[in-house]
Amino acid sequence: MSGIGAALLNSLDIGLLLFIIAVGLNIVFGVLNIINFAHGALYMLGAYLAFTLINIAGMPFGAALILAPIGVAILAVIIDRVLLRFIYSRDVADSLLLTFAILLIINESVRMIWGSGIHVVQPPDLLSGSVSLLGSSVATYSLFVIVIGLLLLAGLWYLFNRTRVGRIMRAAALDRDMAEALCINTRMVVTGVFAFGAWLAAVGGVMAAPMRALDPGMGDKIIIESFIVVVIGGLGSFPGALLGAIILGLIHGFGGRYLPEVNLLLPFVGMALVLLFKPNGIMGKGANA
Amino acid sequence: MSNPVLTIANLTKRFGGVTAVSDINLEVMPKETIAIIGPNGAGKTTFYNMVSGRMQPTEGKIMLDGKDITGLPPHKISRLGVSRSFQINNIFPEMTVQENVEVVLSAYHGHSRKLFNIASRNTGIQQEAVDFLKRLGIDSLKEQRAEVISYGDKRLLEIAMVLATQPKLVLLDEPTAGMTPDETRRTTRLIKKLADSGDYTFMITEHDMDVVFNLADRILVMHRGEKLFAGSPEEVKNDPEVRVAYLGEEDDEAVEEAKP
Amino acid sequence: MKTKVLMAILAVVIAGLIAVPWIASYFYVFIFTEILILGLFAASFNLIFGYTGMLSFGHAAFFGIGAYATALVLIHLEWPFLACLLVSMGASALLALMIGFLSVRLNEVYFAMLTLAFGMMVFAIAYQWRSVTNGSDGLAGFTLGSFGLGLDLTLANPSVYYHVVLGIVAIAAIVLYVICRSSFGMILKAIRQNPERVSFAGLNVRTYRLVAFVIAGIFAGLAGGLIAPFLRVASPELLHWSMSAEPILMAILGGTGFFLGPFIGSAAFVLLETWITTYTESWMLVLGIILALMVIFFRKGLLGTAIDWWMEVKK
Amino acid sequence: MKKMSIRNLLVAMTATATLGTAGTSYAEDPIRIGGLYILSGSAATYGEFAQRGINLAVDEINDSGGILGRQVEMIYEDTQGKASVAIQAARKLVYSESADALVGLDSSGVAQGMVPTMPELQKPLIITHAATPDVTGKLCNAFTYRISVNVAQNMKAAAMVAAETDATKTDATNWTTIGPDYAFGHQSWEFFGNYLKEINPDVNLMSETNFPRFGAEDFTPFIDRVMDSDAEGVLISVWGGDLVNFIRQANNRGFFEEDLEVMFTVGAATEVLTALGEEMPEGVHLSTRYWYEAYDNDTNDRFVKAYLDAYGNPPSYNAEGAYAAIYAYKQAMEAAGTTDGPAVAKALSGMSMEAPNGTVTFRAGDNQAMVSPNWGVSGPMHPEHGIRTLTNLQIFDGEEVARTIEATGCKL
Repeated sequence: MSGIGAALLNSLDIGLLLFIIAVGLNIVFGVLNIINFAHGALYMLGAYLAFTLINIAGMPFGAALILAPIGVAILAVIIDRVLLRFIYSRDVADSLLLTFAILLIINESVRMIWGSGIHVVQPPDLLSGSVSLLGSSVATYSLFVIVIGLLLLAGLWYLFNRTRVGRIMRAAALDRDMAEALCINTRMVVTGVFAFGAWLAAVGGVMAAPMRALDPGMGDKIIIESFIVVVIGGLGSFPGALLGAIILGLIHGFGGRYLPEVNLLLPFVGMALVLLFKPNGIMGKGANA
Repeated sequence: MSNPVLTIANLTKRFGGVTAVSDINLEVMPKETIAIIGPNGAGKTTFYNMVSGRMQPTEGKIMLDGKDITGLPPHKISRLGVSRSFQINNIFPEMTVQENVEVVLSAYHGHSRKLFNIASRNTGIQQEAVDFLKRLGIDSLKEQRAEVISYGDKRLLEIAMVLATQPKLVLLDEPTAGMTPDETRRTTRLIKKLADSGDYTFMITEHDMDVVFNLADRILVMHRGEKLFAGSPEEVKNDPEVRVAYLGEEDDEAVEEAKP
Repeated sequence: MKTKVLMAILAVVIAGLIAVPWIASYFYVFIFTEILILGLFAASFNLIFGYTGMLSFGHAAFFGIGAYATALVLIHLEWPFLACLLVSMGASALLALMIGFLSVRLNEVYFAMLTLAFGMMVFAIAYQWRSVTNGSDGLAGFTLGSFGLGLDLTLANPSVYYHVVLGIVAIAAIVLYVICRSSFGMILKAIRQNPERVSFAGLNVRTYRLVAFVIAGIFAGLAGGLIAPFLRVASPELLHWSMSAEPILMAILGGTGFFLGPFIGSAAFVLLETWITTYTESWMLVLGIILALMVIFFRKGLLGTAIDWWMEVKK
Repeated sequence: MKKMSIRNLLVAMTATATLGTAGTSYAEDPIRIGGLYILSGSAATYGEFAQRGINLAVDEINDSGGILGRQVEMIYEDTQGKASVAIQAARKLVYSESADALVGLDSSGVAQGMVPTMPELQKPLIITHAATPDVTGKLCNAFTYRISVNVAQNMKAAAMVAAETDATKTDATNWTTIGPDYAFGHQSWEFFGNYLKEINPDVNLMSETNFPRFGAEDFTPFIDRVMDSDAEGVLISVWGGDLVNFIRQANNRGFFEEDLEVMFTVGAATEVLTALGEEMPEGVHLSTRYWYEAYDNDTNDRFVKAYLDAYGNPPSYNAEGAYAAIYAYKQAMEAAGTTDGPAVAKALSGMSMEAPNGTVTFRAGDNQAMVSPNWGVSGPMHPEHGIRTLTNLQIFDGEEVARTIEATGCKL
């Protein structure tokens, strides 16, 4: 049935975009024990930088996809060195509050710099238009998002399983005591991990730019979604982020279509159920909280 | 002969494939002081965690005054009369020394359920708290914030809090660990005095053999989760197996650890 | 001596608050009404955050349900205002019991995330249940009738409403204060500092956290019942997570370690917003900077910092 | 702009009993008009465009001697699209900033919450954008006016486009809707359905309707639902940034290649057309409350030229409504000879004025301006403005598409 195929592809497309964003949030939480409320704002910055690079500076999309996340990562280094360094030794509540403050600052700065008008980024010519797949019409760009999402997934898998740095990060995410024992919380690593998380958020932002109109509220919309993904999959778990993102993608794709009366409720019900029965997420470490 | 306070039968704890505590049987009689010794990893803390409700045993039974308390949560076990101290300090750092004890007392007396009394006007509990501090010799610190007093005083404060629940059985987990020799002597004397007063039944783990032989009426020696030997201090000292397995081989290490 | 100074300051503040409609410009009657209501909301939040150590991201659920309860009762039953407030408190108590029962067993981030989820579930229900809640537009067009207890008060007059709010918030604050200073309140503080020790003292920490959660919910519901007639509308944004962030900011701003901290924070928050938005539309930017500075350097809040400074000067 | 400082507050608080009533003003003081718009978040673009229109009007008026010989000054407050915030902001404007009159309101939900409080403020409010019929209907009051087209007017026009006008009428019988999940979306569908049934009792209003959340980013599930259903006609009241997202996602889905009669109730908003460019499909029905090329009069020529010169884009309906509202106050205040709130409100009632969209009259019975909904079909790109043009343009008579005063439920 064409309806289900379309909804499935749509879910996959939303899910992989969410994965790119949420996995960054999850890595930062896992390794640094910081719930980064400003993660959505960094995603938005990625999208707006892409807008400037493509629509104002006239660069091709590919260049923006490389440059914008680097720009955001550099900003993240500054945020880390100027603000976050004060609160690494404090509890999670403080990091929530400080990153919330950063979110307010970035949101308002974006509005001041780019204005509040509707900004649109065109997908590159090669990727605009649609193709027929599974009996329904699918945007070429959606397929591109899925491909990039899978590529990033493969890259992250390689990073986490085949490189020393990645293995340490993954281990640290699942067991913070061990991270401390290995003394990996050195300044370089901390800053690097935070910047890497921001980079992922910004990649998500650039990828989203041709799909969604940019507005200064777009970061706030995505951050709660990312929380849901991370909680469903498991705080600190990298495969969990993928699973959570796909599940949320399915909830959106099918919920909006078949249960529109309660589609707002569903993601939060899912989040609550996971927290109630498996507080560490579907893929999180086994111990109960 | 009276009934035992605590009866432990076939107590076993396994973590995955590792057996941390294996088939321990023990009876603790009222007013006695029993020491549990053994090298690191012998299973002492796991044993304590099961008795105090912090961990669920895999097998076996724990009876307090003939009542089965196996697997009950810590607050219920505490209510029934088992109170414990921890290896690391476990106090309320931002409260005064006196308030630390008041918290435990108001829990014990059921005041903690009162929403509309003013805690600072409850002179009965305040007096009682000071009495407990006096017993541990730290009443002069009562106005101080608990986080600023010395390490040794914090451990004594914790013992005061443990006693304030009027327990039938007191579990002390390495009460002198990390103390200076002076503090160790002072603490040993205090516990000895409390034990001799006949008001309490103590179960103590300790690395410092001087402390153990000074305080214990009976000693349980654990090794790799199993009971190696049980008997009076004299018997333990003279048992060849214990000497080989523990005292002889590891005495040096134990002494080293007791002296920071 | 110290108590006397504090009592004197408090007396002046209370006299000043009572006199607001006569000494300040008319607009400040509204401003101070808002400060008092949000102050109560923040103080209720601080019972679980500052005292018990639970960071809830769903406290707006109780505030919002209080507002909806009063709005619905006014629209459909036209009961006296006091009765509406009792319904608000009852509704929020029930909701807090349900959410709290499921949430208090989790800690820290997990607790924050679960309360966020439940709060947003309530938001989503209010948003999509159009037949009862009028959806995202919210309930509006209700008017206050009598006050109750046979008192003849013109609640539609903002000055009268301000005094009613002042009286109710004062009573609620005293009750909350007594709870904070009670043996129960002492246990809550102990739970924040060391929950394990409390459970080894024989108390079920979850029960205490749940009771604190429900009490906080009830007072948030009362604040919500007061805000609905003031705003003239009960709408889903009162239930949104960003509304849950407000008492957090206020408590931090004023000082979580002090009973009056959230009220000071509410006053600072509302007044700053009023003044800053007069000059610039970028109030959020200023708020962000202030919040960042408070979290990094003045974690004790305005009140804590002021007291520290006063102690320093006295030395 | 009068500054409210901490010192002023202290002075105010310590001053004994001088209650500064907001009404006292002196001839040399400027007339202050408070603007209530969405200035932050995803719909902030509407506040921005309204400000543009207002700024043009204020500059023109001030350059030619002001109102009653006094300069005009604007003070803006952000409603954030929330009724609670808007009500607080209006209180601030009136009581603290001494605003003489108010303009604004983008969201219908905000308008429904806020309008009932207007009599307390004793200042007139001209709504320039929010379209819910209720505020000039069952919630109406003597202080609330609206200069823009409301949902009832526009949906009557829509029904005529769909089923009556020879050039555009269709044989679609199964109709459904996609609209934002709040007053505007629901009321648009309700009024459209009722008028359509009146004209053609044979139409089938489907029970399967689609109301995505305002600000939802992904409309694909709703688009798919409509494509999979039996719908032959669909009324789309999604607006603003949401509409931009919607159309791009609909393009990707091949929505416009389906055999569907598609009507966008606010599709010809120039900000949306500018953002979309060629992505706005050709051949769909688009409506707007004011189309800048629809009116051939001096006021419009002047306004469009001034707007294009100042901002480079053709003016949006929201800018036009806000622009006209300032001129409405000029005329009303000069007629009343005062800025006193109740007097100005009274002068507005039944007043006729020249606006860019022709002669506009505030109907005495419900305070709704008799303005004309514009409907057209999207055509080729405009050679200069970079947006779709409107072909088959229909300018409905404002009076003809308005409900009767009895039908509005307004009792003034």
